[in-house]
Amino acid sequence: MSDVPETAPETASESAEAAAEAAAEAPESKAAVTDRSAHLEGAADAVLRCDELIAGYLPGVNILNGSDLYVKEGELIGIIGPNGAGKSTLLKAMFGLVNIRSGTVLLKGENITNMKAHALVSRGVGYVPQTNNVFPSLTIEENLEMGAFQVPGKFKERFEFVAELFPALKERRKQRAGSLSGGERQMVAMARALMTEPSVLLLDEPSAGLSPKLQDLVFIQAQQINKAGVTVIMVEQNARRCLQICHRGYVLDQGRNAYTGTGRQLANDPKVIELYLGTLAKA
Amino acid sequence: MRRAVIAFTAFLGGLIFLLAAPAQAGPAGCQGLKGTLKLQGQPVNGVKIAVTTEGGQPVKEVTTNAQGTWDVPTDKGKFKVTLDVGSLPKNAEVRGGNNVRTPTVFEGNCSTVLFALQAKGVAGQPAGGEESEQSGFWDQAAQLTFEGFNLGLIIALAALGLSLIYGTTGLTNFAHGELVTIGAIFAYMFNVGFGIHLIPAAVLAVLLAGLFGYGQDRLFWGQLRRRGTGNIAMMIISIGFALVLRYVMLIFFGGQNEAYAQYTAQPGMQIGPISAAPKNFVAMGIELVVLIVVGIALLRTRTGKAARAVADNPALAASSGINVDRVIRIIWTLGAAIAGLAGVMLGLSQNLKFTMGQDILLLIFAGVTLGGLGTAFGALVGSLVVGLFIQVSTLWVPPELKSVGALAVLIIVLLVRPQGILGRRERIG
Amino acid sequence: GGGSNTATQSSQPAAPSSSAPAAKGDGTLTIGTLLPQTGSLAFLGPPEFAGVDLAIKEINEAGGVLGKPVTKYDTDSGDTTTNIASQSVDKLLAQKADAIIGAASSSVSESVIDKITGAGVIHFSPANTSDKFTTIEDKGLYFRTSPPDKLQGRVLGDLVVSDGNDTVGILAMQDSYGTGLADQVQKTVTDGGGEVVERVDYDPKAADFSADVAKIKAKNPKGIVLIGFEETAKVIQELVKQGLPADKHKWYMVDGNTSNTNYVKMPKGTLDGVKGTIPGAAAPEEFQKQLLAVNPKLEDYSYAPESYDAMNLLALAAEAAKSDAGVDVAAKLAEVSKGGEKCKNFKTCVDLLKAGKDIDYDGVSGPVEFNDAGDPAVATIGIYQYGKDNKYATKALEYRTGNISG
Amino acid sequence: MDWITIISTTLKAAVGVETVLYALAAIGINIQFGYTGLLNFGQAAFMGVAGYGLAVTVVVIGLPFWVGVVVGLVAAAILALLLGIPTLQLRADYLAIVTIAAAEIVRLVFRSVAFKDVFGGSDGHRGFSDGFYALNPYSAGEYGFNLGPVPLFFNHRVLWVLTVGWVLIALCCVLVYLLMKSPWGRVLKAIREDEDAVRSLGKNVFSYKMQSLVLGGVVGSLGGFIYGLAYASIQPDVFGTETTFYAYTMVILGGAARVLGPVLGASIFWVLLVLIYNTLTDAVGAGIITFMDTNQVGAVRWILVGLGLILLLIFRPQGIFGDKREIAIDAR
Amino acid sequence: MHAETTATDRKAAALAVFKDLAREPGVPKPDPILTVDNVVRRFGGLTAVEVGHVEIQRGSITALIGPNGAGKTTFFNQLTGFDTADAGSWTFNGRNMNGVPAHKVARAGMVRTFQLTKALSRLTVMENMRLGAQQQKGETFWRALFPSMWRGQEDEITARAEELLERFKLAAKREDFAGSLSGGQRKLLEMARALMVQPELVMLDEPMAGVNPALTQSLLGHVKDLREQGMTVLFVEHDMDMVRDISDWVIVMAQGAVIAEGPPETIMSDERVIDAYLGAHHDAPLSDTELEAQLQEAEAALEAEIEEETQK
Ligand SMILES: Nc1ncnc2c1ncn2[C@@H]1O[C@H](COP(=O)(O)OP(=O)(O)OP(=O)(O)O)[C@@H](O)[C@H]1O
Ligand SMILES: Nc1ncnc2c1ncn2[C@@H]1O[C@H](COP(=O)(O)OP(=O)(O)OP(=O)(O)O)[C@@H](O)[C@H]1O
Ligand SMILES: [Mg+2]
Ligand SMILES: [Mg+2]
Repeated sequence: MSDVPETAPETASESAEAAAEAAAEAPESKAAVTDRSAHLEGAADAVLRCDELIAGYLPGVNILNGSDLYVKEGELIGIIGPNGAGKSTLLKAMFGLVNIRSGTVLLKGENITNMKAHALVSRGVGYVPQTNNVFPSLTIEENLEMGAFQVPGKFKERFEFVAELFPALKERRKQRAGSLSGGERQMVAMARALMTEPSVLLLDEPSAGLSPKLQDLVFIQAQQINKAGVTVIMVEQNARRCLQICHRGYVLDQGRNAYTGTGRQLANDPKVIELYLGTLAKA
Repeated sequence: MRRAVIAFTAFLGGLIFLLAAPAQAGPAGCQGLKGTLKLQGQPVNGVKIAVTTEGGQPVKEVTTNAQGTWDVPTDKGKFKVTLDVGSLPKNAEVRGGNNVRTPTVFEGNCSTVLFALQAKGVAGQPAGGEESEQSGFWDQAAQLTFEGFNLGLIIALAALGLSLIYGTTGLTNFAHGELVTIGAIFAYMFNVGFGIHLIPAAVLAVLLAGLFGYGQDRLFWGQLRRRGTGNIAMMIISIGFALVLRYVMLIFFGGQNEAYAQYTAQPGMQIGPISAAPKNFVAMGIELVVLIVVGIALLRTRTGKAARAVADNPALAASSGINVDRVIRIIWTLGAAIAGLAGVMLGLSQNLKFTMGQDILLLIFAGVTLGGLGTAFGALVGSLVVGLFIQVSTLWVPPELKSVGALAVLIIVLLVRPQGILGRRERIG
Repeated sequence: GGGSNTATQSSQPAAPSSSAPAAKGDGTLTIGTLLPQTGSLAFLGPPEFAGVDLAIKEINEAGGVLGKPVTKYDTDSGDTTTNIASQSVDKLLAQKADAIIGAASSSVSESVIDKITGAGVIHFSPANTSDKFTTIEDKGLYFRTSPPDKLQGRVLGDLVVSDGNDTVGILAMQDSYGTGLADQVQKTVTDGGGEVVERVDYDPKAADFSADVAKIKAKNPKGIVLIGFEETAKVIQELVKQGLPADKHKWYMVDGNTSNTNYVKMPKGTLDGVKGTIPGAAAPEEFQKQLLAVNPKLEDYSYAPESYDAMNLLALAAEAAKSDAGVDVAAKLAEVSKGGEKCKNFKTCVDLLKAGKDIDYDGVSGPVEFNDAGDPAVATIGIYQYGKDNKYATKALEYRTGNISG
Repeated sequence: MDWITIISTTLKAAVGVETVLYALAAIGINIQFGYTGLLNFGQAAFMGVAGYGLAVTVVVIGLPFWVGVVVGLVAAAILALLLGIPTLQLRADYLAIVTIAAAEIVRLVFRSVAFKDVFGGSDGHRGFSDGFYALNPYSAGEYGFNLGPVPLFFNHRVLWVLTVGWVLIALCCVLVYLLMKSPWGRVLKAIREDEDAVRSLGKNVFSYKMQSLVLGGVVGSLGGFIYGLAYASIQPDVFGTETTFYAYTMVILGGAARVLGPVLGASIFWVLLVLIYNTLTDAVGAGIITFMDTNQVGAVRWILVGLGLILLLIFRPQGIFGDKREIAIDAR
Repeated sequence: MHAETTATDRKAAALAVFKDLAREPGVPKPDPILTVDNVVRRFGGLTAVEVGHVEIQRGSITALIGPNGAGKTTFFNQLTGFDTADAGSWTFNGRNMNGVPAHKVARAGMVRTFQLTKALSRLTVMENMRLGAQQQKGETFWRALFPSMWRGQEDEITARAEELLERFKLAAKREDFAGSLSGGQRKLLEMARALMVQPELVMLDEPMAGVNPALTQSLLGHVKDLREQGMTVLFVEHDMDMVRDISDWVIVMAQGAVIAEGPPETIMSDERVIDAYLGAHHDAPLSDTELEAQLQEAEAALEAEIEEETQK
């Protein structure tokens, strides 16, 4: 993180904050924006935006049915939705891991539709997958080394950084990731993504399987990274928590945007609560 | 009945033959028994030899002449030839002690009868026999151990190539044997075709084999991966590909055995109990160095680790910024080059044939599996075990069954260590 | 037979005929070859095809058989690991072959002999040496020009003994050719007073032969008999490496591996003094030149003489029978091979036949005189010796002729 | 060019003896590999053990034909047990190498000089099929019909083998169909996907794998009988690894885990082999193709067969009957 | 809402059982279905599990919690026969279970799910479900050949599966391959499939990680129903809301050993548990001021870092 240009963090976080505030001040009635053009009003200066993505795995079956999404510099975006809504697919499509059938993805104005993942990494995009997110036959250390594959010189420094976040990893650096417990794997996955200092970070359920204490850590870390100027898109089933920290949120259902709005708006929208958040963890 | 008919025909054939006056028969008119007696290269004169029929009716008794020879013309049939031991020179005896022979004489041919003579009490001392037998066993064991390493290292080289490609792409490449062959044939092309000395020719061949690997991935396997072809389909495709390669080589190289222009039938040197040709040592040295360097490179270098990462999870590797296609291409290049080198080494120690790689493919697979799938040093260890067992097992089993010994060991080792010698168990849950 | 006329072909088998396909002479002698183009014996293919081709060339130049040129279809026998020989036979039978020349491998022949002879077609192998064929149920339609190696084994064994080798090691390829020959050599040597101290049957496909040679080395025999095909080159490398060179031990070879091309790359003198036996009464040189005219790329000549003789005998028998139908030809094969005026090639023989004479064809591979089992009854074995250049002299040391069965 | 012969031989190959025997081997593999995920690369050994069981019983021991068949079947089942008891605990790829090794051991022992008295060495055995042909209901002669100008005839012996063979294939297919539709088959398929999951649901994975291995081996061994009976002889090298590879190729060509996949695959394979070769030889013989000689035709045939396999699988990686969706599911 | 009331009754009953128990590791329960003694599992130098004595009360919902790497999954592996313990013994329903192979454990009525899901990819969701059913007639070779022998049972099983799928919101996917499910859907299928076994004791390894909260909530109702039917539930979970909502008893593991036991409320206020596992914010989501404070903290740290950097 230390190589972020000196002025960048301030401006970035400031603009993000401004955006968040502006959104928060918007009248309650616009809490859930479902109208596409209205949604895209803010997309003019987005770092990353997708337009009408249609994508899927099997021939003839579309999982994403024209979803839009944009994220501005320094923003933290949350994506929530029921299981199988296509959240992971959306992230994968943006990251070049699922074939996009129509629609475009722009990164800082550049068209990156269906671009290879490794090329995106060199453009500063990082990604933590939901499943299969470690290299089982590599040791923890080597996993992290792979995280820093394109910037091998930085490995030592970044390793110290993530080791401080997850001390368990440092102790076990020589253990093969395949023998780790579920939560330990999740830590490795998160740490691996943090090795590169991306400017845009895509997180797919980073807190799943972690102990409450570490969940806290992950959310705080996400915020902190974001503060440092990194644009974050986060998919979470720990939805309430996610909406709490994000600037804006999207609710995805059946491959389409069902609701969008600021995190707070969504978290308090009764429809969203009933359909997606549940009442178990009442704030 | 049938046999009788055959015998009769043979008899008729014989008659006809006799009538037809052999155009180019051997020593004309020779039909009977003959022999030469020699002791330490010198003819032995005056030894009495008695020939009787099988039933014991005496035919003739002769004495050897100054050249040590004797002969007795006979009818065809089985005879008993007895050497009169009493008539031998005092210092001589018949080797093995048996002075009776029972040869058969065939129509129109002489049968030679041999009584090997030796100086009394010189060779075959009863006490020493046991001992030399013993030391012979250990000499043979030492030689076979050496041969085991010799063969094992070649297999290891080929296995390393296979293991690299399997480990990185998950492709069970049945065309790998052909990659071995093709390396050998490239070297042959440079060596015999263009008249380049084998050493530079081998270097060129390995480079060309590497290029071939690169091209294969670039133009073929890579394209298939891009189409999302599954591993099973790819495996069958590799069988098809092996057929194509093998028979292209048959067309261009031919079905016969060939040798390189240099180093064929290089005489061996005796080193302790082992006799080996100098080329064996050089080859083994090269093999060992390549194996260790590549093994370490896989463990230590960035590309090596990236290769293992790609093997584990290509999508995640791409997400980490690894150019998966590039890594795979490097591995293909390297794997094919190493396979090519294995081919050159095999051709050097044996000969070249268009099926040479196919013939050792099973051993290659055995080596890779035995060591633990997808680990470089596993391939080395596994192949050495295979090589050693093939050779050393011949101390006890007939050589025609030597592969049986090695394969049986393979099965037994896998039963004790199902994950291979160097493999690791996977965690459940 | 005859496959050129498709019209008759399609109308012919309209109804199931009751008896085995009897005389179906159509005037053209149609020959099918079933020889290895692929597989582990692929190296035997080119010389065998060339032998047949050379014979057909000469036959057709001499006016063909029954006034018509011989028709020939070539097919691949593969090896035993693939079942393609059977399909090849199906094709040849569909094309109305009168006789099929092949296969090289005894095992392959065994797998198709029923099919071929069952169709009333002659099965004529130039290279089968397994003694099974002597007693096989073949309806009198199986023939071969390669002797079942009894004589060669005897000659070689006697040679080994007469050279004074009281201890002998045998390295034999493990198939019917190798083991059959080795058995005979072993018996002759033992009867003659030598001792076979070690006999190794090796798998010709083995990755290497060091263990096999080490076994021989342990017994340090005076004479070493090498029985096999071209893989002998590998065995020789190993012998030289393990310190059993030809100048210290006497090596003996057989027709399968006595070659003028296989060992030339070895250091000068490697094979100096090595003796080998080859069936056939003539020095092979002249014949090989003729073969090269047919196929300039030939490197090996194994079984070319036998193939050539097989073709000539078939043509002569057809002429003698005045029919091209398999059963008729088969009935005459023994007759033209023995008992009559000697002749050595198709032209002279056929002229004699036309003059109403009884002929006795003596071929390149030997006198070939068939017994009732369709095996050659008599053979001539030449003994050749290698020189310093690792080639054998074209003039044999001696020729021995004898009855194969003894 | 003799198109009539080419078409006739090709059509006959589509249902011929080779197709039958490979189809049976492939059906066995389909049970083991296609449905259960067991990489049995030793199918040739099952065929060989059956064939030799028959041959040795009849030729060496001198018992009647049907006893030989029983011995062969029992031998195949025993081989499956012997292989299965120790190896079914192994990971899939290890099972592959163990079975391939076992098959080679079996073949090498069959062809060895040491056991020549029993197994007949490299030339094997013959003369054990008389009992089978004695049951032949067809009287001697040629049977078939003309398809336009193309004659399609088999002689009585071949027809008898084909009749038995295709009946066996039909029976096996019905068996596979019934089994794989049932809960039993469901367990097999589940084992293919993840053994541990199946174990956690209370199924005895080992027992099912063993059943599958034995069943597949016994079905495959029928192919060995057909070989021995059709050729009236048996040779060890027929049962080499190549045979297993080709049988696998057929399974994948037709579509793994499809009832009729292996049968169609076998047919396609032999049609490919025969059609290509006969066209080539005729073209060379007739002087239409001049750039290769007789010695190269065999090689070119295999090159084209190889290319054919590659192309078929590139354009239909799931096989002829396969389901594209199944292939698209990432096995990882 | 009938189920709800009985469930609470049931819960009350369960809680009544636990009320008088001592809050200490290894405390004996009045009617244990599972008793574990001295189970040890080591990997090289690492002792993953070292459980002294634990009992699971029949008919209760027991939560097993603990930090990541505490050994919970490994503990499950030992109990269910998927791994062999280095030492120890355990009984299920009074029957000694060590060394019993996994499938027999399941048949005995003790079924587990996997944390990293094991969907049977190329079987449909429905087939996955059907596989779970026990004592199927059609699963023996000979009977499989006669569909009439198992048709009826199959229909029953299917009906039961339909019901569960409906509940787990997977009904729409019933004919899809399990391999095409999303991460959360796989979790759901894993649990639903285990329930098809109708075990006495179901052991769920993080069943709700990655499942949508709204759905989690409705599924908790189902789990409570299971207790209603007399089933015993032992589950691992990191979602404290869920633990608090449904569990009658909580066992805490850390570094392989059981460090605490007790009712949810007691456990969640246990200092050691908070320290090792829950962290400071376990009881409620962060309030805005807290968030603010945290951010401030982070920012300060960041600035300090940047400062350092520029000084270099
Ligand atoms: N590899 C695949 N092949 C085929 N279909 C798939 C694949 N992966 C996901 N799907 C389908 O795509 C849909 C969306 O999946 P996705 O993983 O994007 O969901 P999600 O929103 O991330 O859900 P969850 O919260 O459960 O992770 C699901 O219905 C699933 O069935
Ligand atoms: N096969 C193995 N080899 C080496 N270490 C192992 C192995 N299996 C588990 N471990 C270690 O044992 C410890 C316990 O793992 P376990 O999976 O039981 O943890 P857990 O409590 O389930 O954690 P989580 O909540 O993250 O799932 C971990 O530190 C893990 O790294
Ligand atoms: Mg997801
Ligand atoms: Mg766990």
